[in-house]
Amino acid sequence: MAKSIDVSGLNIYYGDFLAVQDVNVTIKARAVTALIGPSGCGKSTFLRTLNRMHEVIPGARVEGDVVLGSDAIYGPNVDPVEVRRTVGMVFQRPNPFPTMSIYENVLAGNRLNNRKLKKADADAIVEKALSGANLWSEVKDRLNKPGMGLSGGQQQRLCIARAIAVEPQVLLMDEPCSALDPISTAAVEDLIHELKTDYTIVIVTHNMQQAARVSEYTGFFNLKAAGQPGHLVEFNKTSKMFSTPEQESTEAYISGRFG
Amino acid sequence: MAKSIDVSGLNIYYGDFLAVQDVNVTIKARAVTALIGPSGCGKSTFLRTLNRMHEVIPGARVEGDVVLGSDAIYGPNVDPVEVRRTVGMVFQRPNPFPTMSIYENVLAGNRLNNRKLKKADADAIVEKALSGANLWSEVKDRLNKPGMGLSGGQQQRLCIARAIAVEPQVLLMDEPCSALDPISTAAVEDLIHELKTDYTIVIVTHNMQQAARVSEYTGFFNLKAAGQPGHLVEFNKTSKMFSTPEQESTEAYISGRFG
Amino acid sequence: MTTTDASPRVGRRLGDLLFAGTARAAGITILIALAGVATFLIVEGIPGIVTTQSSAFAGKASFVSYTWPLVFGTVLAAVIALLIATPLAVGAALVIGFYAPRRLATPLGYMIDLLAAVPSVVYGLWGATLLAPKMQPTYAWLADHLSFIPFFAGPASATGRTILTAGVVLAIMVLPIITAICREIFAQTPALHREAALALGATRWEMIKMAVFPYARSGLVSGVMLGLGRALGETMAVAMVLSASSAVTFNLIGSQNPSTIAANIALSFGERTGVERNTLIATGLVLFVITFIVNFLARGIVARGRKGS
Amino acid sequence: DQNGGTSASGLTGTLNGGGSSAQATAQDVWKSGFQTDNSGATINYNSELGSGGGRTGFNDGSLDFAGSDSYIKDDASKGKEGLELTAATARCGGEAPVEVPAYVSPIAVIYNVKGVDNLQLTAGTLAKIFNDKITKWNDAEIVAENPGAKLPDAAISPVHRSDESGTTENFTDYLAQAAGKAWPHAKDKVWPAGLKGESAAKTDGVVGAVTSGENTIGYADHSAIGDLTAASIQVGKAYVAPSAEGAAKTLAVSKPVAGRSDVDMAMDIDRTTTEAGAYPIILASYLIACQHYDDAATADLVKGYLSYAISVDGQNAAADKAAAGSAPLSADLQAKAAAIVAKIAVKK
Amino acid sequence: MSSTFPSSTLPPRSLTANALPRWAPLLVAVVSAGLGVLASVLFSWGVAGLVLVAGSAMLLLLPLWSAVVENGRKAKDRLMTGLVWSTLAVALLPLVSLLWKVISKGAPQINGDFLTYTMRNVILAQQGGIYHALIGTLLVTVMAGIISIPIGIFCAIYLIEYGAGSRLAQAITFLVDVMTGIPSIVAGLFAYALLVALLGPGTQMAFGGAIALSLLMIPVVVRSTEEMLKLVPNDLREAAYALGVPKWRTIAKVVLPTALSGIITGVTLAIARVIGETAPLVIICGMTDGVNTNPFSQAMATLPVFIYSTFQEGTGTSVSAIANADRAWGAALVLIVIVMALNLLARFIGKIFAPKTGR
Ligand SMILES: Nc1ncnc2c1ncn2[C@@H]1O[C@H](COP(=O)(O)OP(=O)(O)OP(=O)(O)O)[C@@H](O)[C@H]1O
Ligand SMILES: Nc1ncnc2c1ncn2[C@@H]1O[C@H](COP(=O)(O)OP(=O)(O)OP(=O)(O)O)[C@@H](O)[C@H]1O
Ligand SMILES: [Mg+2]
Ligand SMILES: [Mg+2]
Ligand SMILES: O=P([O-])([O-])[O-]
Repeated sequence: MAKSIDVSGLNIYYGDFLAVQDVNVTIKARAVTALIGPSGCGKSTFLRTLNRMHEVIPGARVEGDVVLGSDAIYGPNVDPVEVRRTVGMVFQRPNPFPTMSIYENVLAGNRLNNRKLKKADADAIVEKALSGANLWSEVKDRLNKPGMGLSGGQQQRLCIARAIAVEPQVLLMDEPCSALDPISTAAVEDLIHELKTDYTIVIVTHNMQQAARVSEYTGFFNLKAAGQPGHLVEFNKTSKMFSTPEQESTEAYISGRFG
Repeated sequence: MAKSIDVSGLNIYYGDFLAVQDVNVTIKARAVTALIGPSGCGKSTFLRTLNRMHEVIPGARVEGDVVLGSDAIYGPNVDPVEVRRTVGMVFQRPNPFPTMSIYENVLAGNRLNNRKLKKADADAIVEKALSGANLWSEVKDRLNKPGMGLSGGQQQRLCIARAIAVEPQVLLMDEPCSALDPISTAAVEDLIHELKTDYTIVIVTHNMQQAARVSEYTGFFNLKAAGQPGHLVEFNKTSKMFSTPEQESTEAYISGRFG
Repeated sequence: MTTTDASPRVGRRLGDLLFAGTARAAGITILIALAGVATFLIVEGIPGIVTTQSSAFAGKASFVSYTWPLVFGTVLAAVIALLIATPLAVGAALVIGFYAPRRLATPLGYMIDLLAAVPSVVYGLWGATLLAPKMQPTYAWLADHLSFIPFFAGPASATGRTILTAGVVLAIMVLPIITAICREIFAQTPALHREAALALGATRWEMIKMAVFPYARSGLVSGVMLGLGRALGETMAVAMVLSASSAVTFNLIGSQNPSTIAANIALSFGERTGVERNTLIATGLVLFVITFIVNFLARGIVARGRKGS
Repeated sequence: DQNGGTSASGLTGTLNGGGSSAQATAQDVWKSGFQTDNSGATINYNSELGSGGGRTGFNDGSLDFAGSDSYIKDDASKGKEGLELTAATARCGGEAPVEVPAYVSPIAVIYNVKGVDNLQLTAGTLAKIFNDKITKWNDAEIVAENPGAKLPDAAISPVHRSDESGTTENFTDYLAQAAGKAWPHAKDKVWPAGLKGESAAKTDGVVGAVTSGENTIGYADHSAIGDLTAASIQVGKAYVAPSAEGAAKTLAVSKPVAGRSDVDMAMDIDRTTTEAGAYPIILASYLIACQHYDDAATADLVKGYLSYAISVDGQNAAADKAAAGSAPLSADLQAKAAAIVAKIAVKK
Repeated sequence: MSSTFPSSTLPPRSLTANALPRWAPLLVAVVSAGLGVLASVLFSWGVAGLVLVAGSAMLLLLPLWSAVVENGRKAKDRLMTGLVWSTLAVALLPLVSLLWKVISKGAPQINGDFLTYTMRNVILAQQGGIYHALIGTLLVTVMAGIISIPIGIFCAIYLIEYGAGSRLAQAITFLVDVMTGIPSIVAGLFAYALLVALLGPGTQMAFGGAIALSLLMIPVVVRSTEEMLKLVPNDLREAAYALGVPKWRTIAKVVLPTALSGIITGVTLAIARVIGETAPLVIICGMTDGVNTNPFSQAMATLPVFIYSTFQEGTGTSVSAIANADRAWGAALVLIVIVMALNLLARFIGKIFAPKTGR
């Protein structure tokens, strides 16, 4: 069910400010693609255009095409609500709904479409999603406790469970481990490894070692100069990117000369 | 005029929360010492105890001794205001005073203390400090423009000029390049190289390559576990630290397995 | 180190002491001012409560029987105002926070703020000369058709200057306050959770239900309470709009309407002298206590909300 | 000195008075006339106080003179505060206060009923309307008194004063004296509690409410009713519309109150007169002052101002239809009042 | 893990299915307007009927259509969107009506004489003016400002810079909040009670009015100054401390200048808030016809009280009542213009003089 994403000629604006310029890239299905680059170069911005979350920000808009499988997600008559159900997203800081239990958090997306979910179906979804997020065994005895009561790493996996419970085809992750300790980070990285058999995964990270560890493909974003828009400098197999990058600035970034 | 700093048995608190525990270290005069470690381990907190900026935060306090040259800076009858004039500080984000021109920003340390300076003396101080911060040639034609009008890297060097205009003996820098682009970063790193002939410099950085490039000594801070206080894991010559660290967690950190 | 140089330090300390002392004194002035308000109202109010001069209670037997209809009217008018204003304010804040495009949101917010900038005499003028006559036919219709509801028992006022009209004017006056607080609270709802809801495929309204209202609840309550505080104390608009008697009735559209404490003070202050004025001050004290409690509760809720989040 | 003006001739200083709101327009006229002649003088007349407030203000010394719609008297039934005449005497250093009628005006019964422009009422009917006993305009009793009028089948909305008022006091006095059992309430400056009608603040409030409402009826000083029509009231066998002449006739047949000092012209109005052309619902409003003041400037100002108000000029200015529309004092009343006011002087 | 979810739980998905066309809202708007016109013509319900019918048609038709073509969730979303926008429209209606009324009734009154004459010796419909009230309002407001602004600003400095976290500061913060809720009439009564206690009954003086207004103004100044001081980045304070600058100089020379434009904005808004206050001034300043420039004795006319008293004398149909009503509207327009101008000025100050902190 995973789908590939084709991005062509994408310009991303905040109001009149061009934040990211002319991105052309194909993101493979059932693989992990990592996006790296210095702060402010537009990684998050780009990621959010892949499920039309960008336009949630007042004044934000895009030019260009993003094709998911065979559907242009910015096409006419496309409902952004549908796009977001199809392309799940996990954020930098874990954000379970504080008023809901673990159980309700996992079901939050499903409840939107189907108020009267049968109890048995609901249970099945919750178990499936939490198992998929490697969390089931840790929380199965306290499903009715608030989601906020979990540790940071558990919360983040809960958010991943919530995202996969609606069966998306793509999973976007924006620095999902940057707020986590080493052990939680390892747990989430393991999970990403497992998930890629079913999902197309795009992950933004500021940790190059992490990119090297989890991804097959890596895209490097950078600013041409301060005040200029960000752009995709290089997109390559991860192994190639971290050994023999094509661009000089990629090399400079990877070797830690800035950022 | 640079002095060394002797820290012994230093515990640092925010209210009842022990943030950093039992630091013992000697920081050499006329050398660059880098402090590294994962986020939240107390690097900034420690740095700010070296010029008594820590106690500016309500409830914050320290136990233990910090000796600057031969003066215990936490001794009775020591005026923190005087300590801060002796130990200058540069912050993560450039923070020129928005209501002042470049010229006034450099003189802020003198003017705000109500020193009446002759115009010629003032001019001399400004030129000396800006030259010292490698900024003179770039701004000498617009000294009366607002300091906020400069680029990020220029602003950061302006802040350094402001700090050295009061002729301190030690210069503390908390991630001075993390908000800067590669070119500005290079300019500031060059400046640090030059300044160390006159000043004792302590720099916090999250960029290990930077630590390796600019410092002679490196201290590695870490948390024993989440919720535990930070502590100084290892302090060593930089060359040794990055090649054959003594502690296993230092190695793990330097090789990017967490943080 | 130059810490041995003592004299400049003393100078600095003096500057700091003076400055800090002035600032603290200014803060304490506020404590004193509020204590002063309470003290003077009590000192000048008590003679008006214990007096035996019957004219002080305008023909009523005691201070309680004089004040009770006023308290009733005050609360009734404020409650009507809140019932009208709250949904409107929440809606307006939602538009400004989540619905209107950015270019429009700012001027819309400004327009709502302008409602708060209109002086209350002008509301009074408008309410008495435009709104009340315009409402009168509606009241007549209500009295004809819905008189089985006690609120519309009728007979309808001939002038439209009823407690319901006063409530409507008050609603307009408290609306910007509640809107402003709602806007602030909505803006504080974590973007993280709003985006989480949207990323799950929620529509805008579902997002608001999932990620805005649960956070905003306590803030909304306190915003409404602050509006209540304002509505309880509003004076001139009510004084000018309401045609008051000392009736205690739930008939909102009739010609017999309870007055409010504030309006009663403004209207009868001039014609009262001596101990009669002390009685008015005592009713003012009652109003002060009521609004103090309401604001106290509201701020308490806000403070608790802040600690909780 | 508030207005900074100094006059080449005439009086200077500020005089504070207040009281009856019925006198407000007349006071404006007198103030204007007096201040024009004495550009250094400022007269403040606070009509917000109402008659009662004016008397109390005068008694406690915060006002130099007062306007009142009823004469000062001691009413022992109200306890210490009812002893107003005693208090006024004390305020004037033990001398009886000066009390002269200055403003006499009919109180009009105003109504706003489409198609009805010549309403005629007896005291009894009027009382029943305001006492909620007659609630429809086409009530048999009203129809009987207004043969041929197109009275609608609509509810009557009576409007009364919400504040304490001399107008109310005189109106209820009339109803109590002339309507017999139909008006079971006593004369009072506060409208009886429990009656259904609508309330409005001050004279203008009542006029405004009657004007803007429909099928309304109210009472107000004749000078303030504007375009509204006033009902004619039965006196003897005839129906009499309010007019200055009618008011003057009623005053002429009224008796001075017995046992008053010779500077006090208090009168009991005869509400039940059958004198042809007399209009009995009137208000006689007094100016109250002391015979002597501590301060020469104040004494001169009070004397000067009151003299002007009482003077033929002052009375005629107030009586102008465009102004207060009051009834000028008859020649002998005017002469008597002027003589009293002329005696005001500084305390020796 | 791809196929084990219960298949019934999620509807089949397609990104493009079943959307209302983009022009749907427009079409519904036109149809609703048509319905409104029809209804108002057929049943002669007038403009109000038109708006009501068209509005509710618009509110209901689009969701209904959406429910048929799209789905229930979207229909609900559209319904709520409609409802929420209509609350805003209803909320703004009174403002429009009020401004229109004040301008249409007030504008004809405004002329040079109206602004430069007083009401001294003015009777009936003669040309009078509000000069005395303008002067009074100016004096009372200036005095209130002189009392409140220093107290308010220093109090905010205490709360943000010195007291932060202390019991006293918490108590003051709380009381300032409570003080924002003091009814203006209570503030008036307080000032009156104060004057009575000090100077005896019946005292009227403008200074008392200024005290009452200060009570209302101080919390506004404190709150807005507090907000502005909070906005000054801690970076700047620390930068100054790190240069060895004592705290009070840091506040005086770095913090306050940085926050200055915001503070001025807040103060201007506070002035706008109290300049239209009526109730306390009715009690304490009273009313007079002429100019009184002595704030410590006798009544002083102010604009809001002038509006109130002319309104009270202006409800009848006599010549002078009509003239008074006109004066009330004219004065109301002047007052609104002053208040709005102050608000605009505040915004202007905030925009123009803000230090350029953007990077
Ligand atoms: N809501 C917004 N409005 C306007 N500009 C924005 C907004 N969010 C981001 N930007 C700008 O867009 C550019 C790209 O920002 P973005 O957050 O995508 O960077 P990033 O690569 O994700 O950085 P980081 O590593 O710090 O998360 C930056 O210049 C930023 O200032
Ligand atoms: N003002 C404060 N009050 C209370 N606790 C604080 C405060 N500032 C920092 N801390 C705590 O002290 C600890 C050390 O923080 P510190 O900022 O020194 O870390 P750091 O190593 O500088 O991290 P980073 O790399 O993110 O800057 C953390 O647990 C932090 O939460
Ligand atoms: Mg980002
Ligand atoms: Mg830090
Ligand atoms: O003149 P009065 O206000 O007392 O009717």
